[in-house]
Amino acid sequence: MSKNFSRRDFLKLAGVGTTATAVLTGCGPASRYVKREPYMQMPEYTYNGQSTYYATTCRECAAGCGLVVRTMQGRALKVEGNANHPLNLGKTCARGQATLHGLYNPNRVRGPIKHSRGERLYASDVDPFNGEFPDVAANLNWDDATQVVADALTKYKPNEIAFLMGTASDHLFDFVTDLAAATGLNAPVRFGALSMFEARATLSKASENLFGEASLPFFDLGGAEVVFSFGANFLETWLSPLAYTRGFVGLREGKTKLRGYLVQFEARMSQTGGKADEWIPIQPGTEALVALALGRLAFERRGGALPRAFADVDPKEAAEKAGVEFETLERLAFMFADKAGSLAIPGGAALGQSNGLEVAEAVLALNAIPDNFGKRGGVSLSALAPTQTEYHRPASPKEMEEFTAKLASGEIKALFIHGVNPLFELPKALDFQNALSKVEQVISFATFPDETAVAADYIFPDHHGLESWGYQRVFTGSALPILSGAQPVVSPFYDTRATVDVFLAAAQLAGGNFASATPFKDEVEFLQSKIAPLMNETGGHFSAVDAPTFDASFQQYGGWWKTEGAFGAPNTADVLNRDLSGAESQFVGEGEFYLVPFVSPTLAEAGANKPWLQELADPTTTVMWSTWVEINPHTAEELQIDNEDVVKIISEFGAVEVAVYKYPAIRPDTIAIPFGNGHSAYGRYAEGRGANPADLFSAEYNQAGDILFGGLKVKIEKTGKKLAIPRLESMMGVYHEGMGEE
Amino acid sequence: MATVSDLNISEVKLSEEYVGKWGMFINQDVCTGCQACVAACSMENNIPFVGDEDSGYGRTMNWIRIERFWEGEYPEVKMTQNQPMMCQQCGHAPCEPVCPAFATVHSQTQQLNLQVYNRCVGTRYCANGCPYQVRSFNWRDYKRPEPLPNQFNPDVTVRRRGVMEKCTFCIQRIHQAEDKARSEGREVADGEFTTACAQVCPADAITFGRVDNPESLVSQLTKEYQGVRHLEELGTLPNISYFKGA
Amino acid sequence: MAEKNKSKAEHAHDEHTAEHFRQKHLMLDPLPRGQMNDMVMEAMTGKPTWKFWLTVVILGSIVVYGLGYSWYRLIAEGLGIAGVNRPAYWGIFLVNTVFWIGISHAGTFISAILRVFKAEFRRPFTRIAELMTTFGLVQAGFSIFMHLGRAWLSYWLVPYPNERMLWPNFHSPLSWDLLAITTYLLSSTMYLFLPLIPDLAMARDKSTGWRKNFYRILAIGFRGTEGEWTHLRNAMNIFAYAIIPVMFSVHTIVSWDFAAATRPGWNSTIYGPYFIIGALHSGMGAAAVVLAVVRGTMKHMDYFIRGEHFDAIGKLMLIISMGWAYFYFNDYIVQWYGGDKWTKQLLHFHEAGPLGWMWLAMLIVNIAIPWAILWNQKWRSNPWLISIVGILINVGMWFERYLIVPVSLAINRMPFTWRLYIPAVEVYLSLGTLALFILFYVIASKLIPFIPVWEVQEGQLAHKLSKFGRETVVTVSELE
Amino acid sequence: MIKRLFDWLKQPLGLVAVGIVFLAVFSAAVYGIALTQKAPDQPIQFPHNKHVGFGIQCLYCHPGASKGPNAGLPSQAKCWACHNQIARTQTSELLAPLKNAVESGTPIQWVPVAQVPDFVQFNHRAHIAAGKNCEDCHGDMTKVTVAENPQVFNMGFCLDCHVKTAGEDKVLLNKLADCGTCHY
Repeated sequence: MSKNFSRRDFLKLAGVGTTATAVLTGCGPASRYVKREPYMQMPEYTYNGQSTYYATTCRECAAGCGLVVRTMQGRALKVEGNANHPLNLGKTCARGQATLHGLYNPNRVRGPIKHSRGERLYASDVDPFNGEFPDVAANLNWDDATQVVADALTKYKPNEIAFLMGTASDHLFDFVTDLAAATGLNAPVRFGALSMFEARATLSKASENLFGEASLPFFDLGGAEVVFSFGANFLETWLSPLAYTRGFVGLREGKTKLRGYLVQFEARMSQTGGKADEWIPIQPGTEALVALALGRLAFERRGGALPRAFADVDPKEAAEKAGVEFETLERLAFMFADKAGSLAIPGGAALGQSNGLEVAEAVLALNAIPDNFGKRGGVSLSALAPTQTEYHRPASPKEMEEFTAKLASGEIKALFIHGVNPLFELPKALDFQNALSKVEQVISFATFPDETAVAADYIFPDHHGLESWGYQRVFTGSALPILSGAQPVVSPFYDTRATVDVFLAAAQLAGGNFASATPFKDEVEFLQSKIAPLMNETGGHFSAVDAPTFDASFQQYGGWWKTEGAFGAPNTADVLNRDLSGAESQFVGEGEFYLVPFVSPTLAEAGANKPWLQELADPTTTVMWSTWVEINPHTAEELQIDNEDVVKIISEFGAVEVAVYKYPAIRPDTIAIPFGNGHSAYGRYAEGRGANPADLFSAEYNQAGDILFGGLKVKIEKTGKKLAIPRLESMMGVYHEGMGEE
Repeated sequence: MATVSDLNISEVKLSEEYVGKWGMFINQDVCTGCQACVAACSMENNIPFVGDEDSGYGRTMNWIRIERFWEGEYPEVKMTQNQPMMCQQCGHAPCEPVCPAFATVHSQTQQLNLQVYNRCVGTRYCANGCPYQVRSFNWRDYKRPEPLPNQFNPDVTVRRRGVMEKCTFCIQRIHQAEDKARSEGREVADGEFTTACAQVCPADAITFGRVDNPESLVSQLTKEYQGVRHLEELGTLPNISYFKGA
Repeated sequence: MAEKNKSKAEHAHDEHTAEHFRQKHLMLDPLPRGQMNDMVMEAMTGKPTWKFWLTVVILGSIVVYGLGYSWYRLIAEGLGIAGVNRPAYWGIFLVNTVFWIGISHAGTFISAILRVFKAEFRRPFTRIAELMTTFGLVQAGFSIFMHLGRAWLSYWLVPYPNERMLWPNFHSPLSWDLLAITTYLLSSTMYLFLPLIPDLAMARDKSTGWRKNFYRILAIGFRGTEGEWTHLRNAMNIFAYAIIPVMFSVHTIVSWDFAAATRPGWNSTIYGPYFIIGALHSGMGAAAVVLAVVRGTMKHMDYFIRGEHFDAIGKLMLIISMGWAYFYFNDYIVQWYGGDKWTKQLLHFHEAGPLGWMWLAMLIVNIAIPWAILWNQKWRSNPWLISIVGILINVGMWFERYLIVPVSLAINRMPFTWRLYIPAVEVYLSLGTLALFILFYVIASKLIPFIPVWEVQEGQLAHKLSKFGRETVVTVSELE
Repeated sequence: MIKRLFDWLKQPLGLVAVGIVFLAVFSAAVYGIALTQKAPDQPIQFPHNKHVGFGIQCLYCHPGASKGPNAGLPSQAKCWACHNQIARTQTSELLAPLKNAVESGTPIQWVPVAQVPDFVQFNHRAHIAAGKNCEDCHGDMTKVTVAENPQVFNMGFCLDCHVKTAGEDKVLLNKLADCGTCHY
């Protein structure tokens, strides 16, 4: 070898040669061969390459739809609706479909973690689509974790320990309720942003006032001919969207009669409003007035003595106040009166006004005109789930404020949080952040690294919904009492543990009352004990001779429900024989715009970390991946703001910055912001994206305890910034923007 | 011995006599635009998400989209009926003759427009030919960070950059159903299986089935609602009928 | 004898006329053969100046960045780094392909059609125009491969026997594109080479060192015997006739890429001739620019390339511009009159949309400016003025293709998907092809005799001044 | 500069260097190609010929072939069902990996050799049902020791058989040679 050409150069060349060869011949052996592991013990029911299907329950919202998940070789591949499940009859919504993006989400809590409050759980400030995201590794084992829980149970007095959980009434709620009852712990509190925006407290309070029974009313759209919806966005996220969508199809396609007619009264056209035959943009705050006016006009049309409820209202004045032509109102009222199957539904932002309860009562009372209570095509009370004796609604925001105050006063020393992300879902005005900092020990059982998990001392991650056992009560949407069953469709992907199991183990360690209150080997045994009584009930859709068969069938069918059932008939004796107030809403704030916050139909409260949900186009605006504020184009012109201008929305309490979407179907004096994005944690796809309109809410409540999310007036301030909001639609094709003058 | 010319992969049927095999009926009157079909399709067919920048720039990969327009101005404004738009599986498809590589071919057996990913060189000519604008192109190798790939459907090829793709009428499900039926020595029954979008649709706005069988649900509905086909005037012979609603 | 009877003044007048003709017409201004050969050789072999090297370095770096690095990125990362989207699936790459193919048409037009029609003014610049065909086609080929999503599989478009029963689809205009462009590239290269042989032989005889070897190989032993000339003339004749239909077919097929698609604005039966006239429009413009640059930068070229040539090109440009306008408005009016909803939207979008300025600019530089300037003989004889017009026409023609490809794609029958196209990395790649085109010329100027000396000399032999009555006229004798 | 390099390369030592470089690149290429053709290492030197020789049917260990797309690998339990009755299993060194795997409960990592690319959707069941025998594609396993693939499963191989099967039946040909039969 000459010194000009060293051995190293030779090796380099040879290396290049080999690499080139590997590339040219279609990659080397490393990429050509894969390893395959056979089953250790092939289950009897499967062959390689064949799918196995498991029935379970969707946990993306509290509705409790049944799922059937296709799995193959231990991986969950596709979610479908459970065709036997009476609530959803084989269908799912987009969020149910994307539940796999939760299961296989790249940002999950991978094991028990102890960390200092506020410490991040994954690297942030990284490009969510190309960057590397090192997650914080689990730094505890489950024995230690269990010990922590046991210590918390024993260290503090029972009344210093509290539980905060999600909206769903599920097995964990039952477990904690039982535990609390036996040991004197504080009873668990359930809350979720969806229940806040659905104003469940108002609905059930109205039901109590009118019908004498606190329950969620159910509206049988499918049997109706004319439906007046006062802001209820039942096609999107409202209560049980699948059941109501089915009802809507029934309304549209009633085979024996004419196509049903849907009228939507709301200031901002929701998707439901978009599908409606008529959209009446009434002045926010006048819903009760309009309902009463309609009632009076309809009653007069029918003839007979005017009932007390509608006696005081002046329809002409109401029409003027609501900004509706009197003729329109009259025409609609006559339609309502003339058709046999009329139905009126309260909902949406109208219930979140200071007169929300009055709105709910007035609209519900309209149903007395066709007297559809308890009938097909009318208003009924939701069927109670099996094992349930009365409707147990989640906490209202007002109750959450009380709970927060208890935390802030230091009365609660240990807080367990499961299935809810209060730092995001609770309006900022309640200052949960501060309250949390006053609690000595905060333990989160979050599956994902959400804001509350970040602010907790410990995270003891529960399994993802598809990895866990359980059941969930279906609270509305079907006439049948349903207990929807859940089972793991795949084995846990990470080192997570079922929260019930954690508590069972901790209770054993804690001993005393705790141990005796939880005489179960594990979560499954607890579940079996809970569903065992159903075996002896008649009318179930399957029967079993012994408990194991019953349990197996329960899992196989995805739950237990009766083959026959009926909605509860409300007691309607004096619905109309009372004073109903048509008072207009008092709005909080000095601004000139009514604010309509609505839940993003694709993201809802917890979908922001699922990339395909983010990329789904919003049904009304087709916006993806962000938050926007909808402003009437004429208003925007007056304010000299354009699409994608960032504006500051200022309320009495706070401010958010969002980009403008000029929305043609909104009142000029109203703006709307979707709830769903605006996370400061919760994984790479959610963090730092958009804004949260709940930051604007003031801590003021209507009579039923629901926060005044629909009762705000806000100001708009220009910021001079621009922010592109990705949308599926073409601005040129749909709005003729940039197409030149015609 | 058979030759290429026997394959009829580019055989053209021009007349009204054309009868497809698989088809859909879409009832826009009940479509609520809820996007469940979009999500289901993406989950079933391993469609990548593209992120905020690319999606805002018109590079979403979804095989089905829901269109809506506005009519009139406030307060008389009206949202038009939601219109799910996906590959119409034309009998005489404008995308097919223009592909120089035969990556977009007509399946004579299934009467579908096939997209053969591994043959595609990415000229994107088919997408220009398609009057429905339903083809999506893999502009990049869109990342699906671990462990998201765990949910890949093994029956559907995962596409890489530079490849065109589009709705296949869930051909993997067609094959599965036909294979099952054949193993049991029978024909595929109507409603035995359906596409991901039709299966998930909460409003049952999408119905899938055999359009060459007058007894099938899809044929019945098409007849009952007098379904219309999109851009029929172009002679594309689409296999999806729409009921535009009242 | 009449000659003797001429008065002195008359004689002086004749001399003056002859001088005037000589100055104006290359064909009447013969130089000794050897001197002319030396002039061409000197222009080619002269020692490169620092300006030359600077140009090479600048162009070379643009090529390396634009065609090398940017293309590598495009292949490695996918077309996402370009600006294409739904519905503008085709962007600048296709614009450039059409543009470069268009440019390449001028070469064939000048050397083949003008040769066939025996237009004598063509003689000094057929070579330069022919080079444009070959160099332009190379850029077109590059552009079309850049545009592919999986360029590394482009060999699938070539028909080759295989066990998989797989063939390219001959229904697709793109398949024919590939065949047409390949055919055109091969035949135009051949057609470039044939007239080059005598000049290469001349260069071989006049050079030393590596150049001698280089030209010896290229001249394939041409000695200039009668037989060789006969064969060469025959071959050139055949090629000149044969390449004309090839030229027409290429751009017609390119136009089918658009015309065969069911899109508003594309689906037009007049696209074939319209594209060809457009190609000639930009090609003639480019030829004028190249001629002016060559004349301005290379030695002795002001002898070979004179005002008369620009004048002739200018006339052609004017006529072609009129032809282009005719076809454009023919297409436009029929589309407009047809009244198809979407086509109307598209036409409106062209005019009033965000790129309306481009539409207007296209009409101004393609029609108004040539018509305003080229009618005047003095103006069109000015190399710099005509090259500015040439550049403007090329910009205009590029705009035209831009309007046809991405802008028309933005508007389709699904208004929900309408979207504008914003170019990204394609800009670098386009600059790369432009730089490579110029670089080819720059390098070729040092390797290939730019002037077909033998053709010029042949022409000069055939031309003479004759006097019919009082009129002095140029006569051309038939040589072949 | 370049001239000096050329001059250096022209001298004998330079020529040798060029030769070595050429040989190195060439042999690397050959080696690379050979690597891709070689059967991969398996965790167990599984002799197919012995098992087939005992008269075990293919479908006994790979039952999926008659039921669905994948033939599948036998579960360890299935291997063990026979092997734990064979005394040699306890002692044989070659079988130690199996014994260890079963006892420790770790799956054996086989490297499949008969593969088609990701974009091919192959279904064993249809082929078995059509009367194809395993050896038609996988070769005679009585002659194979450690698994190797007798032929490259490329499109020509598949299509050849499909076209032959179709024969003169045009309808069947259009079905069997339809792109969508395998690619979707």
